[in-house]
Amino acid sequence: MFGLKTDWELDPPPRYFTLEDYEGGVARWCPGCGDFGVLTAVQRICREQQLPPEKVVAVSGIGCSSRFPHYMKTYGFHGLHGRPLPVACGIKSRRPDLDIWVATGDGDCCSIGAGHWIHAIRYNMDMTVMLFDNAVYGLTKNQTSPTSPVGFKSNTHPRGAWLPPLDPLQAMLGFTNVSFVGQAVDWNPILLHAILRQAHAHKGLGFVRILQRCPTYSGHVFQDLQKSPDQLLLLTHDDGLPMTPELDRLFPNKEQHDPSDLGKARIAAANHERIPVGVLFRDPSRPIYDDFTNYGLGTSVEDKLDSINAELDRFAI
Amino acid sequence: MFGLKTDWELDPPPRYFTLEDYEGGVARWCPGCGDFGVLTAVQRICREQQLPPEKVVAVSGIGCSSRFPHYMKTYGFHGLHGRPLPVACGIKSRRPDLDIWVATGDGDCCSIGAGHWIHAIRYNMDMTVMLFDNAVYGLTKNQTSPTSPVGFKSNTHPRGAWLPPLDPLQAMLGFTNVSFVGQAVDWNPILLHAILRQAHAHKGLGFVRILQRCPTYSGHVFQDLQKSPDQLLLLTHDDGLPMTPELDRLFPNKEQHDPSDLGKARIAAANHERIPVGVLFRDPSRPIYDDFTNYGLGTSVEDKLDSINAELDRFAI
Amino acid sequence: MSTHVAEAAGTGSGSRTTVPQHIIEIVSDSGEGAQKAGQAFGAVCAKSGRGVWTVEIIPAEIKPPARSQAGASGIRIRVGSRTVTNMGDEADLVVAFNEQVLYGRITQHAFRKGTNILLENRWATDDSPEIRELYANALQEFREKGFVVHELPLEQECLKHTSNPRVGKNMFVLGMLCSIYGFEVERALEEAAFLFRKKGEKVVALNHELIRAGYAYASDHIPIQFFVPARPNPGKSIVVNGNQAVGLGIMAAGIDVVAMYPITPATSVSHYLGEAFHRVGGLLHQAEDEIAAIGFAIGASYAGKTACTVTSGPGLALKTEFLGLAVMGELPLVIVDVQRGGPSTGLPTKVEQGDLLASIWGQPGDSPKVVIAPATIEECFHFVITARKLAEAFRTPVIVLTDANLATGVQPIPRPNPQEEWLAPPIDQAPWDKKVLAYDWDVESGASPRPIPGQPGGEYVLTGLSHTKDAHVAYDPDSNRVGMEMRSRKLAALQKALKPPKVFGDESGGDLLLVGWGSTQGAIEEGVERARGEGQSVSAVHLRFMSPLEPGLEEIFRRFKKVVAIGIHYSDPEDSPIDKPNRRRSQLAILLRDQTLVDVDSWTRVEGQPLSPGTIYDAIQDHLGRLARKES
Amino acid sequence: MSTHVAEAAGTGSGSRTTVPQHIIEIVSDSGEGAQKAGQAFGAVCAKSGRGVWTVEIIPAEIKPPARSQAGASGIRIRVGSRTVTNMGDEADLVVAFNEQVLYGRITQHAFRKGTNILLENRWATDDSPEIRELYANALQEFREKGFVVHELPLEQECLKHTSNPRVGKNMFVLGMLCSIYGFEVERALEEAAFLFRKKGEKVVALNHELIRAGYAYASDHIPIQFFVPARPNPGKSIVVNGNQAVGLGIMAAGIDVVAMYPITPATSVSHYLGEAFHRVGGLLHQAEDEIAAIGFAIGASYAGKTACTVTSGPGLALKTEFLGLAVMGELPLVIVDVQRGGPSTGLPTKVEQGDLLASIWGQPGDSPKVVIAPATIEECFHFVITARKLAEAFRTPVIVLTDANLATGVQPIPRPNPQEEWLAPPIDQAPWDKKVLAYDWDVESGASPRPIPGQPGGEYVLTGLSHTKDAHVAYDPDSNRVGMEMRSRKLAALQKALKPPKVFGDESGGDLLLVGWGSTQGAIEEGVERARGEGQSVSAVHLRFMSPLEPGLEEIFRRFKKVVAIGIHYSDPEDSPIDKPNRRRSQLAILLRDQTLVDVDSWTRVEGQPLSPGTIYDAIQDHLGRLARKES
Ligand SMILES: Cc1ncc(C[n+]2csc(CCOP(=O)(O)OP(=O)(O)O)c2C)c(N)n1
Ligand SMILES: Cc1ncc(C[n+]2csc(CCOP(=O)(O)OP(=O)(O)O)c2C)c(N)n1
Ligand code: SF4
Ligand code: SF4
Ligand SMILES: [Mg+2]
Ligand SMILES: [Mg+2]
Repeated sequence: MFGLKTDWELDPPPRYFTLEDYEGGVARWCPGCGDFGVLTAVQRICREQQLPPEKVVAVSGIGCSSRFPHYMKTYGFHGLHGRPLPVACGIKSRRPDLDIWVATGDGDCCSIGAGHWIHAIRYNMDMTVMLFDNAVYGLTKNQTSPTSPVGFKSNTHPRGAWLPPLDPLQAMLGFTNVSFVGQAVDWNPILLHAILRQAHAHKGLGFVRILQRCPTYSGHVFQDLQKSPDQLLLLTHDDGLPMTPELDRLFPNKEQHDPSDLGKARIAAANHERIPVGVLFRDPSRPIYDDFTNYGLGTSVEDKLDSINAELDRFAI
Repeated sequence: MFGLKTDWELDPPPRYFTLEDYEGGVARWCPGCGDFGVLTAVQRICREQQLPPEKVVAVSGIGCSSRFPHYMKTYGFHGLHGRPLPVACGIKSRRPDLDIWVATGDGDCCSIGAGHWIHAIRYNMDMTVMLFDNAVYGLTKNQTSPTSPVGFKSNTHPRGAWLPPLDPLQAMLGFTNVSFVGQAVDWNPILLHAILRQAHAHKGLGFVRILQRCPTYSGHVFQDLQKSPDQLLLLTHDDGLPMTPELDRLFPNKEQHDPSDLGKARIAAANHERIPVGVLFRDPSRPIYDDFTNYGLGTSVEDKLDSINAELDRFAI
Repeated sequence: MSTHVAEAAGTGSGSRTTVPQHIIEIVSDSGEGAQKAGQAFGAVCAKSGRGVWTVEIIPAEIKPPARSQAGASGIRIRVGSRTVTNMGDEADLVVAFNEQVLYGRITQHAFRKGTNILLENRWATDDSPEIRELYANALQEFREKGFVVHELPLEQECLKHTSNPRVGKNMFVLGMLCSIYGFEVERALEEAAFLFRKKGEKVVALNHELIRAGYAYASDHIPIQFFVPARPNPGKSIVVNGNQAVGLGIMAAGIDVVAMYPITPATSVSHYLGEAFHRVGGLLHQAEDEIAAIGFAIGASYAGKTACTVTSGPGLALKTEFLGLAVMGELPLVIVDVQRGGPSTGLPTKVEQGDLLASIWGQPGDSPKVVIAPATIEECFHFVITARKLAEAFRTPVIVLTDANLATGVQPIPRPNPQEEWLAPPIDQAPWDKKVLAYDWDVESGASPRPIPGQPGGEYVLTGLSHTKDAHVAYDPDSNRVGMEMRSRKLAALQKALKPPKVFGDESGGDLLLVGWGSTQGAIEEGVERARGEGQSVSAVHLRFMSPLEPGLEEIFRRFKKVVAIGIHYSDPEDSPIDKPNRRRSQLAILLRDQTLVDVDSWTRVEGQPLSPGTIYDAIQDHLGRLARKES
Repeated sequence: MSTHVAEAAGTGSGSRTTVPQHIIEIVSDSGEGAQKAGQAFGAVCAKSGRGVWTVEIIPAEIKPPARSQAGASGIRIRVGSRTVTNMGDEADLVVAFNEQVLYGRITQHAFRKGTNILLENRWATDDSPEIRELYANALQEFREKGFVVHELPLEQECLKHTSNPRVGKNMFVLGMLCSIYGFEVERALEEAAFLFRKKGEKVVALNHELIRAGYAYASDHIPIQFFVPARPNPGKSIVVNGNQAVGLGIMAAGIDVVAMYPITPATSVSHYLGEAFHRVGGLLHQAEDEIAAIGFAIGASYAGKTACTVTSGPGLALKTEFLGLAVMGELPLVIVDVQRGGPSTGLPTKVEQGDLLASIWGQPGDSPKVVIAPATIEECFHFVITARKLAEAFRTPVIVLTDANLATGVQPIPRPNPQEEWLAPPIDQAPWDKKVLAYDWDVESGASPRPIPGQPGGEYVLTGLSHTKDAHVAYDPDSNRVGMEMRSRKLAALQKALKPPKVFGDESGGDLLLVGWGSTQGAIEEGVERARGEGQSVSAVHLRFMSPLEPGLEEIFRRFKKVVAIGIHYSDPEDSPIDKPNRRRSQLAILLRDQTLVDVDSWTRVEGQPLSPGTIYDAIQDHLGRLARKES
């Protein structure tokens, strides 16, 4: 049969990867789109960690942000709207060697994909998930998203959105087996990079919600926030996002926040005065489904054959 | 065209409804199934509230518990697995006069229906939702459900469930616009009835998770709990489930719990020592989507025709 | 100034060439206002009694880079002295804001030898040598291709009136076009006054100045002038695209609830409804996904409200299970599927007719339902009303298949005259006669009256399980069989009520019959007309009812030597390694072959483009040629 | 004791009637162990070299009330001196634990005049007068129907050995059956020893005692004795049902990941895999829903692991969108659809073949994929292996359509001999030759090599958007067309590799040809055989490849005067108001008519039951009769 090969070959000579090794085609987002910054951050982390490009898989759904895989020079899966997480889990299930980055939008993850979101958090597989939250449906040209603020005028709600916006952080911190929740903003590359790096280093599902500017359709939503960093509250901790002089300078408001405490994380997420950024929650001890799904990976063809014959014999007469 | 009628006729003579007026065909659950008790509780509430049977709609998905509508002598919608909530919201959207009861299972609501669950909570339409949580897939004969405890042996996990069970309460208390969360057990009819009545009286989506015995497949899961009511913690409050001498007698452990405080509700739900029963959270001030969806309900045919003509004229040349 | 222009137009300056129809394009980077200018020009044409079809040229990205081939953004306006039914073949005249976007249009085969191209020439003197070179090369290439390029100092002229010519030049072009096609400049001024009415007088005045300047410039400097005569008395008209027509149809059909999830190219139906639906007291619900959208609509329908869901291919896929429930539970429901390129995410902004069989047979188990397909923008309006009527009469879901071509095409259509009876709500709250069962099927038609929550005595449980007449779950052989028969019977009954389709061309038969459906009617009939004009024996039949099919097809087909199904969906080409036994025919051909047992061939295109009369004409030549070879 | 028995069996006590095959049922309330006894008896028959088919009789509820018609629970065992391929027609001998459950079977047409019924008679003396009356009435009714009722003091006899006869009487019945059919009692003792091996010696001993008692009782008191001769040398066999065969096939095919969501009647595949899959290192993933299940499988496949998802109708509906993506992205994937009654939730536990067209054409846009249908339990095993092979060879999803009939039928089949090559993983981690593009289509076959994550140099992005050979998103006309051609070509290439199906009966033609597919083969061929035995000119063809269809069908069909598609899916009956132009034919007939243009008729049943040889025989008579009338 086609392309069959039974054994693995590994590439012996050591390689050094530059940023270029992760840079795919020219990214085609609108000028000023927050997605560019996230792409750069991920490419930088890949280089820092010297991830072999062939071992990286960028998985996405459909949306502006879900174009992400096309702009990486790695493997990629640009699938269906709302379904990146099941695909990513399937990829990871039997390939512990692959490094999975999931790009998903607020519509993709929190609307059509919400059912998978809950369950992917519960599976807690070892991957990094980036929620590009621009509070709008970008690709389909300006419809209300579940995270659009009340009063947000879009093509489907020209007189303003009516329902209170879904808060991804508070939701996720209620999901069973949640193990890492961070929040960043696209316009602060230092913070973004630092949090994504933490999420990536986390063993389990590292979920980062990124407040992402969409100048084309929802520019006003984060405009104030961008201008006044004092509306943000930086959460730092030695076991979370460690404080650095740079971060210290960038954020007028900060707070020590121990990310190992789920109750405190929920309180931090529910903060109505300032928007928390940083690592809200981290529990590396949560079970990861990988430990279950990897079972039997190394079974040899001979052993399989023996077991199948034994199975057949169980039904023999 | 068939059956068209443009005006409403209302039934003038006052009627008194007995329990029988709500009792449909013989309920066909297994002997000892917890579903019976819930059915009885709902029928009792219907009678107490003297809900005209033609104004009651029981909506369900697929599962043992979703057989519920067939056993009511009201209108009913026994739809698709996982999808009772969108249907219920659609029914309610333009029929404020109808009284909606949703019966859903742990698989139906928390697995295949999880995406709708989040969003129905956010829509917060005025209806009562009962999660029959038997920690197993009953109708399909014993598969693991998202709420099955670790180690639970089912036909799909004969060596025991692996993932930590999803906690519907903690999840829901993180969902935006949650307005009423209660928890009951099927084997305590007094508690069950009291909580369902509160949920039903609540303006908005009254969600009650019912720990429900399935003697056929998951009998052991709640066996201890049933025998030792001291593993339960009764939450009472004047603004929640008011204490009664009966409840006082039935529950050795109780606590005052103010259900208007979301933070406290989350803490109560996360209690690992005792399982909380009662009203965990209630906020009658949350916006209900009905207020939006009911817009324009009374528009007369003449006004519609005028508006349509005006619309056509907007495009006229 | 190039002399090619005068030669091509074949006229001296000042003398106007009369043409029965013309195709004009304005092509630009996105955001340069080409579409606004084109729509205004289309309105001028329409209001002056011409037949018009405008269609936007949409780039793949939301904001593609400037001067890129993939970025071609703009509009095509086809104007004629008859009703225009399609976007036509190659353009006759093009205004382009840069040369690179033209390459994008060339890939789409939008131009022919002799196409007049009015090209902004500021790039010839750009600061960047690279751009200058690109421009020069393009100019040469275009001329080699036989395009008649006319260089225009567009921005330069506009700079005389505004400091920001990038924003203003579209109105300059509008003025130019009025001059070229002999419309009074006042018509354009009116449109601009309307367009900019909310921006204040100053803006209106500036744009008026630009229009006048364009008009004057063209009159003085552009030696090509055309005249498209007006249609005889077109009557009261409205100018809409197919999605707006659907939205208006939804309101006129008395539909109370539209539940949807955004998806291109269906979303603009909800954009329109978002603006207007509340004015008729309707509810537009944006659901969390397509499954919830149809579930919500089904709930509303169960509760006695007329409901609709609007989607496109991937959304239709997600609605499959609920569609089956609507069939089984016998709920009236209107599903509008604005088809786009498939399979999967495919070509989201482009046209295809690939959802035909998925609509008819896509649901597991036997799921008879009505599927209809409007052929024109006007029918987009009326078919929604028909759909609602059929849905309620037969207690069944009805799928309305439109496509991206109809959705985005804009044209003047006769103004519909909404009727009060269209709006009558199905809801009835009178006590239910208990002797009537919840599914009291009429064995001739499969129809039955429907109890509505609120009706005392009508209480029943809708279930997707096999059930009896009185809505009780039943697993016995007879109940299952009878239910299936009754649900199927609806289609038999409806089919008996339909008339055979009319033959366009020669009713009595001939060599070749083309069979089309949906948005392709205009192009097919125009292609057939041209061939018939040359004496060829070719006719066409256009189908609107896809499930059930209109009657009498076999009789019609048998009168022709060859029958070919035409469509914008896939069929295997007839070359190696494809042969007769392994060839996969088009979805329409499959339907027709099953129904008629006539050896219906298929000719299709899946290029994301509407069919054009010219390609149909070519297909006719090809098939007639083959027929002749076979006969000789 | 009734004397009817002796008369009916036509033998005196002690003399054995030899029969080529017999159908036995044990019917009871649920939970009375009828199925266990029947399976054990089936095993005795199989191990003694008889052909066997057993199928469970399943009530609609999980625990229906006792003594109810809807509660009929039990088992049918068909035993024969040839390979048994279906559950047959009416039963020859029935053991019933109460009279009410027999009504449930009568509705299913399970008995005929002369069927021997061995009926527990404790109800005749029940405390409740109501029950006594019901029993007496039933007895009379059954005898009037021509059943040969033999009353049995079942529990009374068992009480001699156990205090809880409700639990023990099934083994008593097992002993009885061994006596009636002339098997040595030791065979039954062996089965019981195995069945109760985990319950301890005491339990085994008690059950042995009951078996011996039943054996002795029957030998002494039941004057009917049959003998079904053994098959000649059936070879090494295993006894499995179709879902176990699928599960074993999944393991033998080297499938690494099965992602599913529970759904009747597919779930038992995962029940079996839940037990066994980890032994071959496989992963069974129970996903949160069907969409996630196929998404997970697709992810695994993308990552180079052989993956499968197993479902039934409503689940298939939910997988529609992802199926389209697998086609577009060209991912190998095996989808097993265990068909059940539809549409919608339909008849969850019962058989139908209604997902044929939804599998082939159910996805919006053109979605060519392979669809195959095993006809036997043995093929359930082998077709999974074929499916994996085709999926990888052509880089395509493959749907395997089985059904509830195959899923629950149990029979001895030749023991498969798994091959190492079946297990070879597709994964390859060697550096990718960069000159080879991600979709480097072979124009003859549409196939292409597939880069797997981990292969340096193979990096590409799988997308559901229209794309080029090198996996780049492309909206141009040619890329879209070429991609569609290449994906379609796979079916043409595969079809060329297939052989025409064999004709069962007369290859050279004749009056009537029945065309079946899937699980109906056994019944159809048995019906045809019977008719041919009577000299009638009827043959049958059975299809296994549904997409593409096997070649040569038209040639075969043209040799027969009439061709009829047979299946367990809906087609309109041919009576008023149905007429030729409005008749909706069966899904199979539609496929065949399109492909062959032969006027293929359809004869189908949608009663939730497998087809039986007798109904096929009747259908043959009907069609031959009509043919004769037409010719005369
Ligand atoms: C099944 C399906 N439904 C709908 C769509 C249309 N669609 C594409 S992207 C999108 C939403 C995009 O919003 P978001 O996920 O927030 O991503 P963004 O574009 O804002 O980055 C929608 C509705 C689709 N492609 N498939
Ligand atoms: C789309 C679809 N998938 C799967 C099924 C099969 N199914 C029916 S009920 C059920 C789960 C039942 O579990 P739960 O919701 O917990 O209800 P319970 O029976 O325990 O009350 C499943 C998987 C179905 N009917 N439809
Ligand atoms: S529309 Fe918004 S999110 Fe999309 S690319 Fe443009 S700026 Fe970014
Ligand atoms: S299986 Fe369990 S949940 Fe279902 S009816 Fe029986 S006891 Fe109740
Ligand atoms: Mg977004
Ligand atoms: Mg359950």
